Amino acid sequence: MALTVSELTIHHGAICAINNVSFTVPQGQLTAVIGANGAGKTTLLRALSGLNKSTHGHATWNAHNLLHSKPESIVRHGVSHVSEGKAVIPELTVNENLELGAIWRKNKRETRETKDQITSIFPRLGERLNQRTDTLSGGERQMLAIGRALMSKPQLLLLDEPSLGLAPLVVEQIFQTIRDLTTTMGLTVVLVEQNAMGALKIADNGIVLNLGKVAVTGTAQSLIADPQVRAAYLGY
Amino acid sequence: MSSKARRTLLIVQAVIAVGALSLSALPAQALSPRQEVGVTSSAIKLGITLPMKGSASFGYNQLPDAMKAYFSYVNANGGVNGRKVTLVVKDDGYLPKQAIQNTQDLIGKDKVFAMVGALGTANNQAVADAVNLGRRGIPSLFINTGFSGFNNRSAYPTSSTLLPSYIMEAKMISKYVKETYADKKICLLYQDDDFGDDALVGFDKDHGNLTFTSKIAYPSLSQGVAGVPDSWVTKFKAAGCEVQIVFGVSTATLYFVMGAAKAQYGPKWILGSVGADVASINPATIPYIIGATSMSFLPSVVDPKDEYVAKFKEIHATYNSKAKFNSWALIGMNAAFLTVQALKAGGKKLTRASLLAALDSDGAKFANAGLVPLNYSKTSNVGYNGYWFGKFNSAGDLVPNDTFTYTVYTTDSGTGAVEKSSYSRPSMPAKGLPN
Amino acid sequence: MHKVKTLRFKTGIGFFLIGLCVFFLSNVVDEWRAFQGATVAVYVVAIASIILLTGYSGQISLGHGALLGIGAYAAALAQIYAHLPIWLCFVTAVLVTAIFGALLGVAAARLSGPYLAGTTLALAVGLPSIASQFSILGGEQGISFNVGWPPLSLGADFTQYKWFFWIATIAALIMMWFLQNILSSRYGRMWRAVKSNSVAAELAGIGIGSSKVLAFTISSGVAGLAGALLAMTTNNVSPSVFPLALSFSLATGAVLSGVNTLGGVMIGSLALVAIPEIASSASNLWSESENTAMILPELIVSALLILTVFLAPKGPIEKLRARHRH
Amino acid sequence: MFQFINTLLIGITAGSIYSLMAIAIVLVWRSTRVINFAQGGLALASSFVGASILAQQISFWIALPIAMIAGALFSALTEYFLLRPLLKRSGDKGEEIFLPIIATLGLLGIIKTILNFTYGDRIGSIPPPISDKGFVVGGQVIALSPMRILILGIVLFLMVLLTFLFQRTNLGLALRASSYSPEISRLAGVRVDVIRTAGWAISGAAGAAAGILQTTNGSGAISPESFEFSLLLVFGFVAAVIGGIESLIGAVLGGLTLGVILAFILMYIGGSLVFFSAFLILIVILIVRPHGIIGVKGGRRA
Repeated sequence: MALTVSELTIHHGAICAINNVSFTVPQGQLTAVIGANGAGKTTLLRALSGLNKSTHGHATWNAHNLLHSKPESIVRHGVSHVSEGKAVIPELTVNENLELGAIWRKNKRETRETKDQITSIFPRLGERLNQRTDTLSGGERQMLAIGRALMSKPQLLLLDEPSLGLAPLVVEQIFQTIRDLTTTMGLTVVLVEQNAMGALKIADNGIVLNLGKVAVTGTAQSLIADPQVRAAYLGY
Repeated sequence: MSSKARRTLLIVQAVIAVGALSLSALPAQALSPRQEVGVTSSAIKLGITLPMKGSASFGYNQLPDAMKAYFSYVNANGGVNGRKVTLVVKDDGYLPKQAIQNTQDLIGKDKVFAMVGALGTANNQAVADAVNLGRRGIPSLFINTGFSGFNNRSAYPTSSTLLPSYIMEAKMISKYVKETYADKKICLLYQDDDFGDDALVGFDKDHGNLTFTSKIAYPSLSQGVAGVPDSWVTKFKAAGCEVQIVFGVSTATLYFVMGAAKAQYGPKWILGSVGADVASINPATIPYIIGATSMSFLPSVVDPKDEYVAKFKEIHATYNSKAKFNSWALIGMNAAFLTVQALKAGGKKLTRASLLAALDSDGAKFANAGLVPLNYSKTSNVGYNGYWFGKFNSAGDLVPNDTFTYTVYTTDSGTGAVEKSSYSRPSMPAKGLPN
Repeated sequence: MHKVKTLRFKTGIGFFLIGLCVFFLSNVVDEWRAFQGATVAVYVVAIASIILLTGYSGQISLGHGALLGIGAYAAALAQIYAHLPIWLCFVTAVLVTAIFGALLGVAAARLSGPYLAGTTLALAVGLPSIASQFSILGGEQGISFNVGWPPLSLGADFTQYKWFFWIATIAALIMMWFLQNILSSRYGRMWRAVKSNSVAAELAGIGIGSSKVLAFTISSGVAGLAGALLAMTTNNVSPSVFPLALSFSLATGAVLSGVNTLGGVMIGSLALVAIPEIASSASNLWSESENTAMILPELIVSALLILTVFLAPKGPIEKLRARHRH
Repeated sequence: MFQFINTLLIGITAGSIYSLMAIAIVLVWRSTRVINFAQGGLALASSFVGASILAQQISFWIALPIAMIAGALFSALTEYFLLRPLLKRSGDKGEEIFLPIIATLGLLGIIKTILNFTYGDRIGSIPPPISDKGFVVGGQVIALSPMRILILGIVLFLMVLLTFLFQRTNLGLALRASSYSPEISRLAGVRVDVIRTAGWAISGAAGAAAGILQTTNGSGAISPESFEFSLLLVFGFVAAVIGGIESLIGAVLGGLTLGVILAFILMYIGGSLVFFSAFLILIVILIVRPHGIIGVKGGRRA
């Protein structure tokens, strides 16, 4: 049970967004993928959830081939993707956004249990179940996006820039929640972040992408300690 | 895209266009110029434009097949002076613009000898105006409209109408209504164009002198809008109408009688000649028009003792067996029958001019099924000038009475009186073929 | 600046050459082809006005037929009531339709996508119907617009259709020259900027609303000319000259030409005239049935439309160019 | 007063049929951001299916659902074979709503050709299944008959059914979610392609119902070149736009608004302005509210 990516290459037309990337994310661990703007972080994540087509390479989760599958079938194999920018549907209510995450699950009782679990993790969502989502604050929306992803009972959670556009206090809160989720629910998490320091602080491992290639990998602590990484990505 | 590239493209396209147009022009150039257009030693080509598809086409679209059936019969029996008659049909969807286009096509591209039986007031007006048949010497025979404006011999030197004018019709209806329904409240629905306006003239003080309790003009095609027929019924009902005259096309008539049935509006119906025959469009509507009054210049299509009806029915059964022999078939075959006589009278050296001259000199004497005289002469291009009145029976056919005895009225488009006619028509030539 | 002038000069020569070709052409073809040629030229103007609006300024019109109608009525009324010379009737058509287009454009500039499509569609259905409301417009059978017979100086056997052909072609050439110039001017660049990225254009100081209204106004003026020319070829201005089907077939012509480039306008125009003709000859070959002859053209046009949309969504010109690049 | 009430009833009946058509248009728009100009043609084809069943002496109550199923099928096939490959090719950008409009216009031509070949100038007949004679109230016949009550009932029933479907079922949630954000929906496990086809199918069924009811309310007859169905499409589209193109409730309000205003214009001003009025109503509403009665200003990109 691990996410294995090997020799993954993705072209956007003539541009090579991901170039021969290989890594492994061990089960139950939180791996942060950091790198500059345009390093290919989002492309990588979108390929894993089936939104982008890959040119070459392999990616498997639980012996399930993630490439060449559609997003709607990948989610059925326990992989949930929270895409960039508060991935909620503002026209729907909070409850409907959550229900949407479990729409393919047949067992309604289990679904209800999952929802109860999520509203206990995010009590703010529980209070606002019947409100339209566009009445929520930015942080609440991000929580709802994560909650929606959790509704499909994933084992692998792909998070794309959950801190984007949020106030520092809220960011801290979100990161803490992600860390807690990983531990309490036994999730495997890939966290793509611009906010490298914040991400590495909660992560077990880190991968640094540069211009579509893996520049450095290692434990989160070792990356924080790496002077080159510090200089290039952590800003001190 | 750079300007240069664009320019090059434009030039290339122009060259393509030049090539395409001149290539397609070659066969046209090869035609010999001396021959009269549309006539060879073995064939005569005629053209017709009328609605063949769409809401306005019901009934009318049965005319060409009936005409062709008679032409086929004539062709099978030696043709007209050895020439086979063909008819090119074009659909104009009852749109004046399309009628213009079709007529231009028929004359310019198909190169027909003459137009025959073109249909519709607005259409024929637009065509006469735009294509300028008169100046070009192109005959347009037996136009299927009753608009009196066409009966101006100097304005339309090459056109001739077939139907009694709407002014005549309105005058005769006025007389009929005043005699049959004296002191009743009379109401009128009419189409808001020259068709209806012509009728208004016929009803006015100087002509029919009929006064209406209420009258509504509807624009062409608006009858298809939900609620429009309901609004007519509501207004007429509110006015307390007892006799309802309808001067509209058949779809409008159809919508009106159905809407009236829904609102239980039950006046005495008088359905104008143009739109009355809704039953042959949709047999399901027969119950709505049983007992309604209408008029015709041809014998009833179910008349058991009429020699023309019998012969036409027989020819129709052979040459247009798929279609039902109804009033439209009768109208179509009668028009074709007249056309063949005109072509024959035009002589062995048939030209457009000889055809028109023949119609002027012999037209009034042509044999035909009509119970009303034809009025073609050097000074008149008017066809029939009268009607008999009858009612629709339970099968949806218009009959004068149980014994099929017709009382025929005739009049003119001016202020002349409406008179009972003593006209007796020429008898049917042997085998239904003109001499 | 100098370069632009030479370019315009060269373009002018190009158009002059096309005109010359057409002049020679008009002497070879028979009367009927001349009439069809005139129709092609009318469609060139009409389709160009749609391409200008949709391809360059990104607005949709499903109601251009109605704008053509306004131009036609304006020209006819100018002739009947003001007794203006023919060329001034055409100018009147352009101006009146442009003014109407400006008013409509003010409303249109506020509307996007389906709202604009709906409004222009309702215009196409609604506007022609007012003709029967005002007797001055002549009701269903309409009024006549008669450009008269060709001047005698052109020769005795100069037919009326050839005269139509000349007028329509000259008008089309002038319009195309005008449109090409305006598209390479700053207005053309402005429209393209607004179409490709309205936010960026607004930041660059382009008034989006006024840019759209201007495009609508010019497009309408051009459409008005097309309407007057169309009325000339039928000698008649009536609601049935401008039915909803006309708006649709102009949109069709625009797609067949390629909505994004003015350069292909000839293709769509030729197609609109040629396809029904080819279809009817084809159906005459295959079967004797009247029904087939009437139905087949529509089938061919429809099938061609779907094929174009699939195989060359940006139009045949772009398709050719893309092939050359590879 | 009596005339006023009658006008209102006439308008509501006509408007409810426009509403159904508007709903059909809205559903297609929400599923794929496409305006389907073949909608009228599809409704006509489905109505012909209904008419052929009725011609076999089979009950209206069987013919109506079968026609609706046929409509759903035709519409789903259109989405699957025409729109899906087209949208895949042109991508999200490109010629936006123009190309699909042209493609559906092409389809309309093909449908009409097929109907013309199959039926020629024959007429399909859909007579009212129950009495269409108006009720008598206080000695006056009002513009409300059992048949009209039935029409209103069917429209109301379908609206309630659709509202329930959209608000209370997973299919409805998937339909709404896919229309607002296909990407998030796919990530949540919604098979958006299938859902879009389903949206078109429901739209086709609504269109078929509109076609059949329109015919029974009108002349009871249909022909391959029916002008009434072109009008149904245009008025349905106008109603959908008035209602804000995105919203089912908007479509209903738009249809009723259009139907009632037109009925009053017909009754008190006259028939000659009926087509132009539709344009005026639309433009007045859009000048006041550029995104329709229900549309959200500055909302989703239209």
